[in-house]
Amino acid sequence: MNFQTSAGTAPDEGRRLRREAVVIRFAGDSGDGIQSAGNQFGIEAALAGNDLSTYPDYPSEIRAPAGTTYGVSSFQIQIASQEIHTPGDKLDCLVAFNPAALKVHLVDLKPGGVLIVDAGAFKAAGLKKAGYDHDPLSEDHADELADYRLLNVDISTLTRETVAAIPDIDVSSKKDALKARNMWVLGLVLWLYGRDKHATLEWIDKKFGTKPLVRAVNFAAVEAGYAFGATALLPSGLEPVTIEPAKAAPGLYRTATGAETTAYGLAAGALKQGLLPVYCSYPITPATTMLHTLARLGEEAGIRTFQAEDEIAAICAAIGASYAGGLGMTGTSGPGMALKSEGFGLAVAAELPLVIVNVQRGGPSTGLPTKVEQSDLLQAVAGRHGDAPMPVIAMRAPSEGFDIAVEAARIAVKYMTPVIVLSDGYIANAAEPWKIPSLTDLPDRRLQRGDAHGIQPFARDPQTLARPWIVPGMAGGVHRLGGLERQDGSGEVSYDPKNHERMTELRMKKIDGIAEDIPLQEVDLGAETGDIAVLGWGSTYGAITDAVEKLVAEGLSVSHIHLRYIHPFPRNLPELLKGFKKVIVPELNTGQLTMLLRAKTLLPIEAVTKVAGRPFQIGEVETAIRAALSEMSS
Amino acid sequence: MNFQTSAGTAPDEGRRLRREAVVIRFAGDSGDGIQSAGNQFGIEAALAGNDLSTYPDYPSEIRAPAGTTYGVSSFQIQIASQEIHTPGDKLDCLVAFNPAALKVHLVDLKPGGVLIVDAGAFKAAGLKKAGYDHDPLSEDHADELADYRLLNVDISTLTRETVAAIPDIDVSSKKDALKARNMWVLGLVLWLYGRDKHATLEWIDKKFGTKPLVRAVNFAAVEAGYAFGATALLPSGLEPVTIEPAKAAPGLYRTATGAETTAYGLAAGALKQGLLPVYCSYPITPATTMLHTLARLGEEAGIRTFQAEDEIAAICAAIGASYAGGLGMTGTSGPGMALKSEGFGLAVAAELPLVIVNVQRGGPSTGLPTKVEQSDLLQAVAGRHGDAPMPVIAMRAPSEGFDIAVEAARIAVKYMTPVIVLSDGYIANAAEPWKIPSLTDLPDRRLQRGDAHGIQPFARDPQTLARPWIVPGMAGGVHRLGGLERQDGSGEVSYDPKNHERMTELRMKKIDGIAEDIPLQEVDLGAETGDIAVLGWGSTYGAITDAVEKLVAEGLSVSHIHLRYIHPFPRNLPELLKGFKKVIVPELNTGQLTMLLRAKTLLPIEAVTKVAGRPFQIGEVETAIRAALSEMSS
Amino acid sequence: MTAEVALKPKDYASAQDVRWCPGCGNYSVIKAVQKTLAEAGNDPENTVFVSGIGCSSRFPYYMETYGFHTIHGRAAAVATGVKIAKPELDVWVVSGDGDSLAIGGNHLLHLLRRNVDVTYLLLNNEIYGLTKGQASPTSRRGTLSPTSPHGTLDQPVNPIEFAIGAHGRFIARCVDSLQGLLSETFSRAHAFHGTSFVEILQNCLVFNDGVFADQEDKKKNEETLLWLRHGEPMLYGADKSKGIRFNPKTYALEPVTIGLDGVTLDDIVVHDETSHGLAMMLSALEAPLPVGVIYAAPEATFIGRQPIPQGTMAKSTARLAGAMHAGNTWRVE
Amino acid sequence: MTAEVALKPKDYASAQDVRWCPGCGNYSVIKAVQKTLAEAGNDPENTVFVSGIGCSSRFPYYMETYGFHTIHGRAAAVATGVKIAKPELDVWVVSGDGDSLAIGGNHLLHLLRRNVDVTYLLLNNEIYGLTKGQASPTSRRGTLSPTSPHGTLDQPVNPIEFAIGAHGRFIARCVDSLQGLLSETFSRAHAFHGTSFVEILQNCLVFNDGVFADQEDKKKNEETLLWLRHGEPMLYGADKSKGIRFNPKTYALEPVTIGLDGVTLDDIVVHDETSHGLAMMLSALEAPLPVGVIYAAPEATFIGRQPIPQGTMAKSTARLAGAMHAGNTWRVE
Ligand SMILES: Cc1ncc(C[n+]2csc(CCOP(=O)(O)OP(=O)(O)O)c2C)c(N)n1
Ligand SMILES: Cc1ncc(C[n+]2csc(CCOP(=O)(O)OP(=O)(O)O)c2C)c(N)n1
Ligand code: SF4
Ligand code: SF4
Ligand SMILES: [Mg+2]
Ligand SMILES: [Mg+2]
Repeated sequence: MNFQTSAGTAPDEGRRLRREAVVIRFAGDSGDGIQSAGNQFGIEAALAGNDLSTYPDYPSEIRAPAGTTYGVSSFQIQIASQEIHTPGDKLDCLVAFNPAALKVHLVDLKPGGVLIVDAGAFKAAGLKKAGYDHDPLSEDHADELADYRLLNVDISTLTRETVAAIPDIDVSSKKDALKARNMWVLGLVLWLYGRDKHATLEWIDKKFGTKPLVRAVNFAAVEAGYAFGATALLPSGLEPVTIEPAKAAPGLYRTATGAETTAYGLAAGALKQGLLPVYCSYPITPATTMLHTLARLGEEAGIRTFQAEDEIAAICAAIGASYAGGLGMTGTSGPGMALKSEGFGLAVAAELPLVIVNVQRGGPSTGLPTKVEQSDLLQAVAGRHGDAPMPVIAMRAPSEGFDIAVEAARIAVKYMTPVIVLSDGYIANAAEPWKIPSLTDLPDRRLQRGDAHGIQPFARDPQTLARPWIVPGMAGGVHRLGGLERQDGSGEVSYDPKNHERMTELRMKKIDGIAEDIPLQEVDLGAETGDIAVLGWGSTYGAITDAVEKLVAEGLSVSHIHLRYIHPFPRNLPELLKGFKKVIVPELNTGQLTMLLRAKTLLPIEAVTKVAGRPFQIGEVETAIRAALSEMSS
Repeated sequence: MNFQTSAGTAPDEGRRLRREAVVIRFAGDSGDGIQSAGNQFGIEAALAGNDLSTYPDYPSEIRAPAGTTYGVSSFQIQIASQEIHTPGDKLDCLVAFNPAALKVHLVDLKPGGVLIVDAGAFKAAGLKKAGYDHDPLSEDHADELADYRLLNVDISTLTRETVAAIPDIDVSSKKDALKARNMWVLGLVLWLYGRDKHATLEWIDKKFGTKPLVRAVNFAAVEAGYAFGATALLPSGLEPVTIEPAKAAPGLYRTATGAETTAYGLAAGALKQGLLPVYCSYPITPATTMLHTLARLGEEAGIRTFQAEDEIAAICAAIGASYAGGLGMTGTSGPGMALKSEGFGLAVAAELPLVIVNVQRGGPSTGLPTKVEQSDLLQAVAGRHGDAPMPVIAMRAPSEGFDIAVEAARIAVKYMTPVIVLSDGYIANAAEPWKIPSLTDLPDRRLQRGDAHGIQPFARDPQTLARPWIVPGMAGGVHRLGGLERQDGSGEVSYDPKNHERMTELRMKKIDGIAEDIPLQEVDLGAETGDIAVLGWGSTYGAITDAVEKLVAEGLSVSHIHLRYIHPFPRNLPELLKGFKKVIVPELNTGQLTMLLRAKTLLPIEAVTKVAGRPFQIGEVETAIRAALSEMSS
Repeated sequence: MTAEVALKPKDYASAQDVRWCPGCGNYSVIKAVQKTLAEAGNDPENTVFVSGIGCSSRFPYYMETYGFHTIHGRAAAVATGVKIAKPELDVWVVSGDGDSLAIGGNHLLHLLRRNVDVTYLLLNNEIYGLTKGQASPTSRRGTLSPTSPHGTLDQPVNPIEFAIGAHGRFIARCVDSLQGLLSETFSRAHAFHGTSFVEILQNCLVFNDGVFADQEDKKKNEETLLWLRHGEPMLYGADKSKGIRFNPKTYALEPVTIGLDGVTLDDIVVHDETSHGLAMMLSALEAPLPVGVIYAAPEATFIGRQPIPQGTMAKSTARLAGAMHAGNTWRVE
Repeated sequence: MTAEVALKPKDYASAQDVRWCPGCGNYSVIKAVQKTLAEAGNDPENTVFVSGIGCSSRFPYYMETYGFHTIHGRAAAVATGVKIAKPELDVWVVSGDGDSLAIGGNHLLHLLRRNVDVTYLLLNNEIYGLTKGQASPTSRRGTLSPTSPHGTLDQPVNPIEFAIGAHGRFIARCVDSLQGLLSETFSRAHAFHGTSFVEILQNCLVFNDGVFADQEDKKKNEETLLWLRHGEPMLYGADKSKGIRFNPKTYALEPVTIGLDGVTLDDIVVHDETSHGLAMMLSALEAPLPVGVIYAAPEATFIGRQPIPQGTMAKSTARLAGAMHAGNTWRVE
């Protein structure tokens, strides 16, 4: 189904308060359907024209025991009438499906924020599991939640009643009624924030089309939650709200996660060069969703996906695919990057194009596999044996995955090199409005492949220093390729010391030369020179933007520079940074980009680090900048 | 056999010229016995009290086709009456067993150097294979070799005649007589440079004790070559030479390669801490010889060696061994390091001691597997996913392998961390006089292992930040360990953001703190401040020392600083470097240490790079320093 | 290796909440393991569970023994190192089908051929549980999953055939729902010196529910399973009226019904767990599916359970000193 | 895939000097491969040799076809990628025993079970040649080497048993010295759709000289080898007086002498290369050692040789555009 709605209208517009942005978090057990409720809310907000940003966060267990604090799954979303870049710091609204969710997440709710709890879930057993020695909802402890606008409803019972009222409902559906709590809540929250429920009903229709009773139950639950908002006497202070559509560039939009946009970009990047996309991967959280997306896409259309037996096989199959003339690609996360690093070396030596996406997660080792971190940067830049330079580029937001992947494919083929794309667990899972790029508008870089007679496999293009891509099947191109050092030109095995020196230099120059082929670094926000440059890369983009925006508005001399190209750096970067009295680098690691920048520029650049498995909050970045400013003036 | 000789006397001392040092290279086919002739020469020189340094260099094929230039194997040795640090730049003497050897190596012979060729090997076929279109030994081309003191002898025939003269010699030995050419040459060269042949005869005796005829053939060949020198009318200018014994610290010495000293150090480092050494490895050139040495040592004495199915299994078995309370160790080269990097992450996370030796070779990928390079430095420091700090230390010479390995074992256990030791293909294969350390003198750091009741597996020593090493079998210590982030203290799995931040910081501080436990960086040669510091690490030691020595002698303001500790750096390093107007770093890569130093110190440190699969020559370093000096004055 | 006070199965359960999905097949497996350890009187302090990564590999966290949750696919290699350093430990490896046969296939091969003295439990749910339901190397042809939206195409690995091909010396198969089978087999595996390899068919109710329904269901499995017992004829079926006969034309085992087509009890193969020939044929048999001990043929194990003798370290030091002094030495005074 | 002008074996030899030790068993293997290609009329431009690292893995350098000398143990995985991207290529993998069965065991397992359409030559010299003589996983027990100075302890891998356990569909064994056997077998392997796995016993005269002397020696090998031919009785010996009988007690094959103990030709097993049961038993037979095609049972291969159809890319682009537009979209004007 591929239907379009134009930016929609909210229900009973008239009597609602207008807000510029709200931050809502749904939290409950992994089995509570938190993620789908959140997702659907996002779609409705998007269809209503809001900008939005989401942050799904779930435990690494599949279904951790119900009611435990470590089993809590959550989904945060910010929707707004202006451009936003993060899912928000503090919550305007928290929905807690059970005591554990309340326990874990209450700390993030703003004073005065809306707190929706399912009173039906606050029973003795659940409270105990969550570590409560009392019921925070009880009258005796009223002060505990006094700071919030509490909506204490027995959602369980209401949902059950709703379901029971459906004509012809059978017993088992009644038993399963509780599963529809998420839809009841979704209905209520949609109403509260003035969003439509049309797309949600369509989604239910499509998803449960073959199971009419389940469909009916979910329908009824959404409607009941919605109606509850419209008709129930909500506690005072709980006024319904609406958020105007945000301005956005004209075009056709959808919401998409970073995993989706990146997967599409990989496919497009190959296809637009006339190359068969061959995506070889081994499942690993949070990179697997790219494989899922491409597998769904591929099997019918001939895009090749290959679930290998491990990461080593995945990179090697990708290398084999590129050797044979397709565009080999792979995606993984930290532990998989480690395993692939010998393969990267081969691709560097053989000078074959490849695109590798690393969806970073918390390390070291298995670490925090479902959480975000940016700690694989140095591994990407330098984690290979020998002098084995590879370009590294990073996406800053879910909506940028497509462009970055296409760019990586371009560089890989043009320079005959493996390229590393850095994403992370936040970008891969989070959704944003995405302006769908037109494949026909994308430049067509179709390669011509013909006769290889008289062409040496390591003769280089004088401009790019790339070697020609002679692939099996090409007439006159028969040659041998391998990981032993190759003779400049002929590509034959060579142990000649001078040749090794020359080849090492050529490989380095080729990659360094890419700096001539990428845009100069621009300042994202703020002046071109000034007191402080806040330099970021990757998913810290949103938090830095919002923090700098605020400070710039206060008239402070702060600028935001955000890197896409990490190796090589844009060639004007050192000059640009010299224009600031101080450069600070917020990163979700212990200072990895900072180290590279210091080595490159010799400027006393300082890192602002966070290694907590979570994105920066805007406030954290703001505080760091203010601290840096006050240090300067002191 | 374990016999001792005191620093010996050379034959007919009287009528010989005295030289401070000579550089000799033997070169011929892989099958010509070049390496054993060279080795034996080294032993005789060592027994005569000379300092020495060797450089074996051989093709990566097992037995490349005879007579080809790429099949030439060579062995270079410098022997001297003073302390030396390299096998020398240019040759005083070249022995060429065939035309290919002459073709490849003549370029390194000093004008006026001694050139010994086997005229019997200069036949049409051999000349053609070597790429000669003429016979360089023929009268017509006399000018070609006119610069050298040529000793053109038909060694083949002389050897054959010698063998034929042995009473009772049988036909097959006659056929094999040519195999003894190396011993004939060795005899001659020993005589030429005034070294004894005693140990060589003993070595033959031991090696061929069970094959009396082969023994006789080799005996006869050595004696004949020696006698040839003593009795033949050598061309004028070919005076015999002698080299006085060098001064050395008192003690018992032997010659040893870096592979041997490192292997012994690994075993000693574990044993002196009361730990079972468990060396798990997978063969790879040039690291394999450590496994060979330890396997020979181990099987009888219970030191455990394990030839794993691959490098991943090797690191994992080493981790298992340390988990169980032994000291897990492994050795490999670049491609193996790549494969092990996921395992390193686990060891960092689990905080288990390990020692990993990387014998670096030419990269990237398979690269130049039998050649030297220092291009795995950044991989060692940063080649892991996540923030996974590991100490990195490097040995500078074959004779230092033991101390560095013992030090690595100390750090690993004291700080509960995997430690990377960097060696390289030159150090591993080259031999030097080695003062045999006394195991009884080595500090005894025997660990006490008892009861673990009440001890948390991640409670830390406040000083070192190391966790306690609780191993299976210990009473009261039952716990679970793993790669998921662990709770500070208890070690239980923890997804708590604050805990992850704290643990990341603790892991970093623990490793950074090692800087307090290592010697301050000293200046190896020259003043503590001055114009230029030449900073090196690893096997560039010899070439830098000799170059700086020369310049200091000229009165130039140059100092040599050589790093053993690369991560963390000695804490006074930045201060020390600031004392120089300029710092240059000769390294056998594209500037990897330089990058780390620039990031650390923000000084405009510059690399002097060589990536040719060969060590620096003294002259190359000297030239680089002079260039830097003249840049400064201009 | 035996504990001083008699421990009960629950004494081998750690204080950690078990985090498998309610209803996961792993629960009954851990129960049987705890029973086995209690029966053997295992000392928890000398017992180690090593695992890789996967739902199944969370196993060690729930055991009140030493435990090491390592990295994906490498448990066999880590366990080998543990046994080399400290052979007297009782080491168990717990792993999933992806962990053992996708990324870890090579280490399992070498563990088996080296006959390292560990008990290896392969929890085969024919799917990747922890990463949310992708096909695994043991997934049956046609398995629908997010990475195989039109069904898998490849021939699955049969863990038993693989283990035979890898020269395993103790090879068994169980079904998660059958406690009796599990604990009987685990006790045998535990007692075996060398690698004892046990495949357990384990239901993943979230991502692959019901693939083993025919084997788990008490009613159906009388027809679908062949419970092997050494020295007994291979009979199955509710009234043991069916059995296994050798077919000399195909050189394979085949199911027959006694009384039908002249088949008598004499035609039924008697199980000999030491017979390699029989083990090979049993490994290929699918219906009924052989369970219990398929093959048990002890052989010397060099990474075994004999503690490292006292005095080894002193001997090592002496020999090291000897080696360091070997060859030509000279003294500088 | 056939060349336009008839090529001779030597036309498949590259200009590179062959750098194996003079006398190495690899020489006769490459000769037989070149002969096979010439006979098949292979187009060198559509033929690819992929290898790992080892002496044996230098093979591609000496072939006048496309060639890729990759990294240690990974040739099978690289070859799989080649076939995925360009199925119409004729892909050969050449690998050593260490390359295939130490570091590369896992990829070989999966190549076989996926039945990827490549011809796989495993040059088994039972030693690591290139790294100078360490024991390999196929080294016989007791092999003395620098890493096993007192002899290896482990049970070696039998490549044929391993391949059977991995569900290989074409499995054969050759001896380096027997040109006839090599080229006959290679032709069969080459023609097979799916993974054709050929183990070749190959002498390493430097580090393991003579391990196969009994099989290589023309006089001795009439007694030591069993040359299998589909449909023919399994006879061997100088005068074909010996044969192979099935022993119903051990469920194994055993050598017998016709005429002795009442053995007649009727007792001798007739080779059926499509029989999995027979293949399993043959894989375990050591004396005489079965050579030739042990098992050949074609099955669908999904990484096969059918070229990617014309128009696939256009279809992919259209479908990609469709997927990018799927779900809820909205237009901002
Ligand atoms: C190197 C590496 N690659 C991939 C992963 C992701 N991963 C974790 S578990 C798993 C597979 C789990 O399947 P299985 O072994 O069958 O265990 P189950 O969850 O089914 O019990 C994968 C692919 C990882 N943790 N590490
Ligand atoms: C990752 C890695 N580990 C180890 C090596 C070293 N290595 C090269 S070839 C080889 C084994 C060779 O044995 P085999 O595969 O039997 O080939 P052969 O030389 O006997 O033909 C090894 C261990 C390597 N090149 N790469
Ligand atoms: S996902 Fe499957 S295997 Fe994993 S715990 Fe849940 S039921 Fe068990
Ligand atoms: S070392 Fe052995 S396998 Fe390698 S080329 Fe020489 S003979 Fe052949
Ligand atoms: Mg599984
Ligand atoms: Mg081999």
